Amino acid sequence: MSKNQFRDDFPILNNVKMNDEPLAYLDNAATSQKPQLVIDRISRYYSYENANIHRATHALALKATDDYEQVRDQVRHFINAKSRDEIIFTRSTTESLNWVAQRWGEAKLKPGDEIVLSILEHHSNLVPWQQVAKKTGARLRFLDFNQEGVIDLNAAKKTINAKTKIVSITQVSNVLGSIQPVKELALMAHQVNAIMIVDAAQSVPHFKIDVQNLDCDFLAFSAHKMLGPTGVGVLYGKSELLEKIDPEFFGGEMIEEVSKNEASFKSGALRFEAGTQNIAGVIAFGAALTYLQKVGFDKIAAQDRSLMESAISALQNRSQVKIYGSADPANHTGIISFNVGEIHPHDVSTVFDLDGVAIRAGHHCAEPLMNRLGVSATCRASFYFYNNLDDVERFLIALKDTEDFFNRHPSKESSNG
Amino acid sequence: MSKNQFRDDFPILNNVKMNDEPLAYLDNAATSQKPQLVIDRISRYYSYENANIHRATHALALKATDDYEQVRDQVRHFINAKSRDEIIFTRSTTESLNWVAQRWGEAKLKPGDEIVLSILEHHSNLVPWQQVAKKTGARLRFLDFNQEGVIDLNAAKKTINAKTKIVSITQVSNVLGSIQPVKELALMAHQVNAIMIVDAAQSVPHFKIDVQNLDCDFLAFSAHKMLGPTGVGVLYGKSELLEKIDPEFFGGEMIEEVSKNEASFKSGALRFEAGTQNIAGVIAFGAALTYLQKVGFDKIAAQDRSLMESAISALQNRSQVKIYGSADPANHTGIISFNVGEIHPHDVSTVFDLDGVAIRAGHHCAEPLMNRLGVSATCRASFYFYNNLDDVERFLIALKDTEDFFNRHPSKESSNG
Amino acid sequence: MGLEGLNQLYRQVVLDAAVDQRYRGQLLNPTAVQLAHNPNCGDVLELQIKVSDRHITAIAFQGQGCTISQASASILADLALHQSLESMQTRISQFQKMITGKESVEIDQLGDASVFSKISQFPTRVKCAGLAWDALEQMLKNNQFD
Amino acid sequence: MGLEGLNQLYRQVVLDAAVDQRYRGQLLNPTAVQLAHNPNCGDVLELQIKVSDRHITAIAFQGQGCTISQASASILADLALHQSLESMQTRISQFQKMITGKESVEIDQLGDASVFSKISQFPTRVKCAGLAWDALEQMLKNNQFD
Ligand SMILES: Cc1ncc(COP(=O)(O)O)c(C=O)c1O
Ligand SMILES: Cc1ncc(COP(=O)(O)O)c(C=O)c1O
Ligand code: FES
Ligand code: FES
Repeated sequence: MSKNQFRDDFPILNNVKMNDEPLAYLDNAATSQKPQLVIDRISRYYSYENANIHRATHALALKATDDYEQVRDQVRHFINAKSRDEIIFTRSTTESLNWVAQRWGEAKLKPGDEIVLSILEHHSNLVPWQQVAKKTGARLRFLDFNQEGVIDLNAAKKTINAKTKIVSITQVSNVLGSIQPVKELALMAHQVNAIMIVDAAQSVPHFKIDVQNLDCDFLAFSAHKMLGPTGVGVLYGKSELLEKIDPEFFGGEMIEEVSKNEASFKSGALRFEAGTQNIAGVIAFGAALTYLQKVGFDKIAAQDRSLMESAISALQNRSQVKIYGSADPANHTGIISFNVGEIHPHDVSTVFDLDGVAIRAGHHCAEPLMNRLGVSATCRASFYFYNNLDDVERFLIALKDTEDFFNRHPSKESSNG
Repeated sequence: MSKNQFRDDFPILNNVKMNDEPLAYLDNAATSQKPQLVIDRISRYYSYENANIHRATHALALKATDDYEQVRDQVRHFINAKSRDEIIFTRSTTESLNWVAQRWGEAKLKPGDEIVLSILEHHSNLVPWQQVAKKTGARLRFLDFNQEGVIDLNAAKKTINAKTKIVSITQVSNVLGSIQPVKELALMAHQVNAIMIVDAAQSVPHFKIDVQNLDCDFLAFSAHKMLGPTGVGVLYGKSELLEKIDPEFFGGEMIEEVSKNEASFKSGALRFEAGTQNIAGVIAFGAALTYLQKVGFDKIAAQDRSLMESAISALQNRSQVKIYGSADPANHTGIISFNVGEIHPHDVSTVFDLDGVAIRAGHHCAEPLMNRLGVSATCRASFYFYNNLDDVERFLIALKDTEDFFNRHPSKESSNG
Repeated sequence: MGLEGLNQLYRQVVLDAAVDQRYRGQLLNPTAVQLAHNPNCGDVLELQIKVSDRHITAIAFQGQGCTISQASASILADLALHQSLESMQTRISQFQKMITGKESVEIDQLGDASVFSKISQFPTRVKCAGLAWDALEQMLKNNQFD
Repeated sequence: MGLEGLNQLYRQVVLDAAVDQRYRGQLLNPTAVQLAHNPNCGDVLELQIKVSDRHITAIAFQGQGCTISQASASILADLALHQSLESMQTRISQFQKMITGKESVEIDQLGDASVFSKISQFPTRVKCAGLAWDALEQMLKNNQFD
């Protein structure tokens, strides 16, 4: 049916069957697939370039160090950070957020201080703050969202007040796909001298992020959701704030002193990366960024839009299907959460699975949001730019199979009732 | 010259030139090279099997989950842990040790308590304890070593006393290669109700570790030093102790309650692995373990021995060369640290580099040991089982080039004096 | 796979058992209570039993879950009622072997539960089918019942 | 590469400068002191200067390091003595461009320091050659000197 110029770059999309059906991969919000060139970059690294980095006294180690550090520059430009020292490599979004919570939160919060989150947060941006709150005596407050799945700024104005020290919000909901007004929230946070943290795990893969424009203080994301390898995350932090954080790891007074001057100028972020890093992962993430930039966010947004329009308009005609969040395809960022009548989401996802369509079912690590929606779980189909209208069609067929099967085979009781 | 049946499995050993010379890779203590089958395992994962793990509701995710969890079983058997729940995947040895220091150390230590380390420790097993000591008021005490580079057990008996709460020791020194009596130290630790932690980063790659036999409480190592990928570490911890540690991350009261019963039985270690893990890395680490077991520790020990004998006996005839640590090749575990007269180690390593021989020069993240040795840096050549006598010869040639060059081109002053 | 697979997985007896209300709810003064958690989906099931003279004299479960887990819990409850703890031990281990498909086993004492004999072909659902059984196994392990 | 490379890297003027004792040590009442750290090796170098009327009237360094870093510090010291801060600024930037080999540059004002013109071929040693120069650059940046 529809041609998609990028599919050929992804071996898994062309080679894999799931339950004897060609794979329709609609679980991109969990992790994206990887293009050949990312896979090749890892192979090349281990086949020809592998060495431990930093303190390099031979040519192999120096090249690996340079390649690794070059990705820091790439990430810097990708999100328009002011300086490469603002880019810290971590394992994942989860680690990035835990890191901020523990190193900034625990050090700065006092009893009575408030941390403002939203009811939409992924557990990764919730549990670390619960822990910090418990330890410091700070209090968590939650922003609610409107019919569009978007945080209500008027309510936010009341919640963010002089007691607020931290506002930490997801930029795109991993369940509803809705885009949150993090720039406006950053402004509110700064007006009361709080810091603004953005969980960008679901946004960075889909649209251009400019941290200077957002004026956020920290921002976290994961390579594996944007074509990169597993085990690599990023924490962006404003230099002024990072400088106030104790390094995890350093070697003696002299070096500490130096790091305040020249050494910290050249390797500011390094002091937070203790031990051997995921060197191959970071280097391959560089290849992923290069590829993503070649694709371009314009194309990605256009494809997101076209897939969302086609899927959502079809779903709106299905009386048994309930879509969560906005009715507007533009506010879904590739993500659709839904339920099919009273059928348990895991029964739904099993039908999809047997049809070769990979979706998720569950609470998506967002239990407070599930409670707010009044459900214990949803199905979630999440698309990326290499998905095409065929995938939408496969999705709709699986949905029809679900409805057909459970309508045709009702349980005796429910047919009685 | 000498045949080594394993070299062909490592692409980098056959394909790469460094400064126009074939690569003689003698920096294995920093990171090992990777066999083709480990590289292929990563490619295969990303090309055909990539999905996020746990909470799997489609077949692709379930297979990835099973493969990931199977490596936990492999690691368990590799070090003979009692249960798979005792194996936690981390990023690195450094992270494993920081984790224990923060989660066990910070929670259990009180002012006046003592932490016993050795003067041989890598910074990764020193700095975390310095931090914990600072936070808790506990005190660090250091064990010294003898001429063989081995911790003196008689002195240890005096240092480990009723105040001791933690003993944390490297099993093999990353500078001297000497093997430490961690089993005996574990016994001493337990006699005073302290826990025993082993930094096994340099030992696990070279000989069979049996955690039940050592009777250590925690043990840490890194995949990348034993043929595996970067970004994967292991923390072994006895179940009885892990159960007393708060999980980093969990989702609500009910799940916590469950995790004390059934769920914790099935996924004990999981509760410490928050966020998306280095899935490809762990799975490929499984391939590395399989390969290592095929090679066998007998062969590895024999090759270590033969290389050490040949290199050390040659070095002992070089009057300008000082070897640090034991004179006995059996107590070097593939590692030789040395200096050449008054020549700065970095000048030495540059000559080696230009000759295509990759060694390290510096303090090797062991500054207290450098102080103890009365030097600010050393050169270090570190071998693994795929090195051969050719590499030893290349090493000796580079050494001769170093001596020749700096003897032939003395600086005017030193020729005057 | 598609529809053919569906018919195998969701037999009528499964669909019916899933909505069977007889064992749903809580007991008054249960002898033992056990939660079981399916880490794949996050669903939690609570099983309660009353035991007298080492026989199960009452049984109930509650919790949310998929058709498979609910059906399996109903079928287990129906099977377990009035049975001795010892005989249930045997059945649990028969059932667990059957659903993982690792060895061919006797399933002569499993009654309706044998409807899950092919579930190992649906690996994402094996845990669902085993959930209630795991809970009972855990109960028998954790309690003395005397 | 081997010996040929060695001869290029360690010219006699480098070997001699490395043991030159004239600028080694500490000054009495320096106007500015700056540490520089080579993250590749961990070596640290301390540079001290006295400034009067925006000219460098005394200069000294101390610290351990390789032949290259020590030689480069000696050569820098010899070059900088009696020079104006402004002229050193120019030279530092010439030198930094030269050693990274990124652009071909005028090196007319570098004197003996031009012995490092080929060092970009030895990437592991570029930081060594630049260490003292980085320290001076940092000093000029961090201080007003008036
Ligand atoms: C003894 C020892 N401990 C710890 C480490 C740190 O290992 P990693 O960098 O993988 O965290 C090393 C590595 O050099 C080591 O040799
Ligand atoms: C909004 C959001 N935040 C955080 C995370 C956690 O990301 P990771 O598992 O890479 O740490 C996710 C991933 O599902 C997410 O969607
Ligand atoms: S999906 Fe949760 S128990 Fe089956
Ligand atoms: S090696 Fe340390 S400065 Fe050159």
